[in-house]
Amino acid sequence: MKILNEFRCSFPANSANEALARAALSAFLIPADPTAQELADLRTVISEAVTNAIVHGYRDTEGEVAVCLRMLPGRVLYIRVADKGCGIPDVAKAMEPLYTSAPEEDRAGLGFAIMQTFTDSLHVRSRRGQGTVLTMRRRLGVQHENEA
Amino acid sequence: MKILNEFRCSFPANSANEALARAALSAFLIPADPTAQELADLRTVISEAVTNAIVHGYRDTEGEVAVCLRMLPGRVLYIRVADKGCGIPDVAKAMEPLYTSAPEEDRAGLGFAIMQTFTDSLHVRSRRGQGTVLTMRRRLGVQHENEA
Amino acid sequence: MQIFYDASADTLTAALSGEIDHHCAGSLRAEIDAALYARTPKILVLDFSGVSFMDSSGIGLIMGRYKILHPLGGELILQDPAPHISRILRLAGMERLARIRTSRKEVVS
Amino acid sequence: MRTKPDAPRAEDHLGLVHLCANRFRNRGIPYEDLYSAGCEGLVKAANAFDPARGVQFSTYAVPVILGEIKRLFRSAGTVHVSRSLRELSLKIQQLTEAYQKAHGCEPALSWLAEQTGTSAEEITTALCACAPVLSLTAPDEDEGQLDVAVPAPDEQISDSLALRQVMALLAPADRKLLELRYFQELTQSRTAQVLGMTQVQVSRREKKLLLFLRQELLK
Ligand SMILES: Nc1ncnc2c1ncn2[C@@H]1O[C@H](COP(=O)(O)OP(=O)(O)OP(=O)(O)O)[C@@H](O)[C@H]1O
Ligand SMILES: Nc1ncnc2c1ncn2[C@@H]1O[C@H](COP(=O)(O)OP(=O)(O)OP(=O)(O)O)[C@@H](O)[C@H]1O
Ligand SMILES: [Mg+2]
Ligand SMILES: [Mg+2]
Repeated sequence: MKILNEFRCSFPANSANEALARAALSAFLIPADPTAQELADLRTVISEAVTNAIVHGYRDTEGEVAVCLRMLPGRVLYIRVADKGCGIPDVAKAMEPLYTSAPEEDRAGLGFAIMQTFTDSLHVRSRRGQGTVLTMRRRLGVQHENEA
Repeated sequence: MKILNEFRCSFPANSANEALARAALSAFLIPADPTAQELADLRTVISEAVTNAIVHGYRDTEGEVAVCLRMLPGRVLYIRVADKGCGIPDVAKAMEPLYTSAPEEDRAGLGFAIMQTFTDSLHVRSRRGQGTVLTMRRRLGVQHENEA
Repeated sequence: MQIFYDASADTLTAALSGEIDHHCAGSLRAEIDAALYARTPKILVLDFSGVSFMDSSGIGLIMGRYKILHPLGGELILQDPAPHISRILRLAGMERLARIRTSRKEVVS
Repeated sequence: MRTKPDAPRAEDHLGLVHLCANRFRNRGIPYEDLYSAGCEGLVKAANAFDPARGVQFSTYAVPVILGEIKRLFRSAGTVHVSRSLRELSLKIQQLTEAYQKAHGCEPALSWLAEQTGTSAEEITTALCACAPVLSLTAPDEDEGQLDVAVPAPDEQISDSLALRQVMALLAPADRKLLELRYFQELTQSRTAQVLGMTQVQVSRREKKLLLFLRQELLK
């Protein structure tokens, strides 16, 4: 599939950089003039994915989070978030709403459920000890003439 | 020198991404709470560097522009912009204000002059046929307590 | 961008907006030049009040229009740049080629 | 409402709604509204849940609750980002101008964020992505325009840059001083404030620098 535009970035697994990932997403998306709600949805999505990489993938270790954003034909946004952390031993279980491996840290186990609700598709590829790659897609609504 | 934070990104040498580079810089800078003026200066700086890579480095060809942003101790922002394009045959000449190899395109030849004015240091490393790497530093002003 | 022509004053005004970088400079140039050649005004006003960002591509745009106007005895006016745009204009010495003017009143505080 | 003996009762699972609603506290919709949309989802889920499917109620209910919250966002508006940012950038511009008048320097992003009740990130996005709409200010009635500079159209373009070239020879601190004084037109005392110097120091330094510049330019 033709890639209309692509932005790759990477940063240390540091919680301060969650905001940076959201900002990069906003900047990438703004030329497509999404609605405020679409933007907010997708900012939530990338935030959940990046937080998981930082909190779970690199739990107690250091590493890099890599994000790739693509604009595909038909106003489809593609998001990939990858870490080289610990990996997810049982993906099906991890994706169950309310499942969390870190309940003692006040995690609710809602991240995957939220990502699924706010995207059209979500794929997880994970290998124990090798890391996790999430890919998601979401089609934006049609672009209206601006009524400003 | 200790790197407090680092953000690397890359994107196709497409003029639409000049705005994206500016946005990434803005987002990276937010935690340092710069003044609007500092932000405006540094947005101009990165815009000049990325535009040069796209316009001159990859003139009539395709390629990737790589940007690396670092926050160093003492509120020093480090910016590196690299391309693997044609390179600059004579760096000293290229840096002269008003020198441009593309006057027919309404280029003013001011990019380097602006980068120099708005940063504390600027280094250019370029090899014919191999590309160009620009590194710049700018120390941000002291952070004032907000007298809101 | 909006372009107005005031026949009585022989003035062409182009109201620029958004971010002026290399990406959009080409289309701005084409639009302004089309109006410029159609009207051959005495005065070209570039209104910067809606411009949020400008780099050297904007300076190139101004210099290019100056090169067209100047031999014809025309005058160039740069109107209402925001402070950080004004800074770039001066840094580039644009006040030597054009009048930089502001049409706004001071903000009432 | 059907009540099967083993059907879940919505009221036993209100905690799920709180969990979900909590995640969306920062999206500009009052918590009560999030919560009540979530409750609608919970009731729907309780009614439609089929224990024979062999999944836990929470597994089934969470996506339904989230879906209902998502609908709330959808109906909250289809305003395009470009428009809301434009409004924000107008506010920023007004605040910046007022701050500059009062303090003689630029406000920090955090201050702007505080004043507008948004995040620094939204501020930068607004600064990046849109044209500040001008005008806090009506145009002068009498067209009394303030000329910032007089035209000198016969000067060569390159002359104007001589100063910049020479300025490049200066130390960064000195360049900053001249920039504040001549490009930003701050007073000596404002400049002193910004650079952490005294006004007398600025005045002396400036004299020296101007002398140097003149010599260089006349070389
Ligand atoms: N990148 C990752 N690397 C390793 N494990 C992960 C990764 N992402 C998710 N997991 C596992 O999947 C579980 C579920 O993730 P999910 O985001 O749904 O919930 P959570 O992160 O635990 O809680 P919440 O997102 O609500 O704060 C996590 O608890 C963790 O065990
Ligand atoms: N990344 C690069 N690769 C190859 N050549 C470059 C690169 N950057 C700059 N140059 C050369 O250096 C010259 C000067 O660059 P500078 O940015 O100062 O001016 P310009 O780009 O020509 O005009 P302006 O920036 O004012 O639009 C260019 O004209 C080009 O020949
Ligand atoms: Mg999570
Ligand atoms: Mg340039």
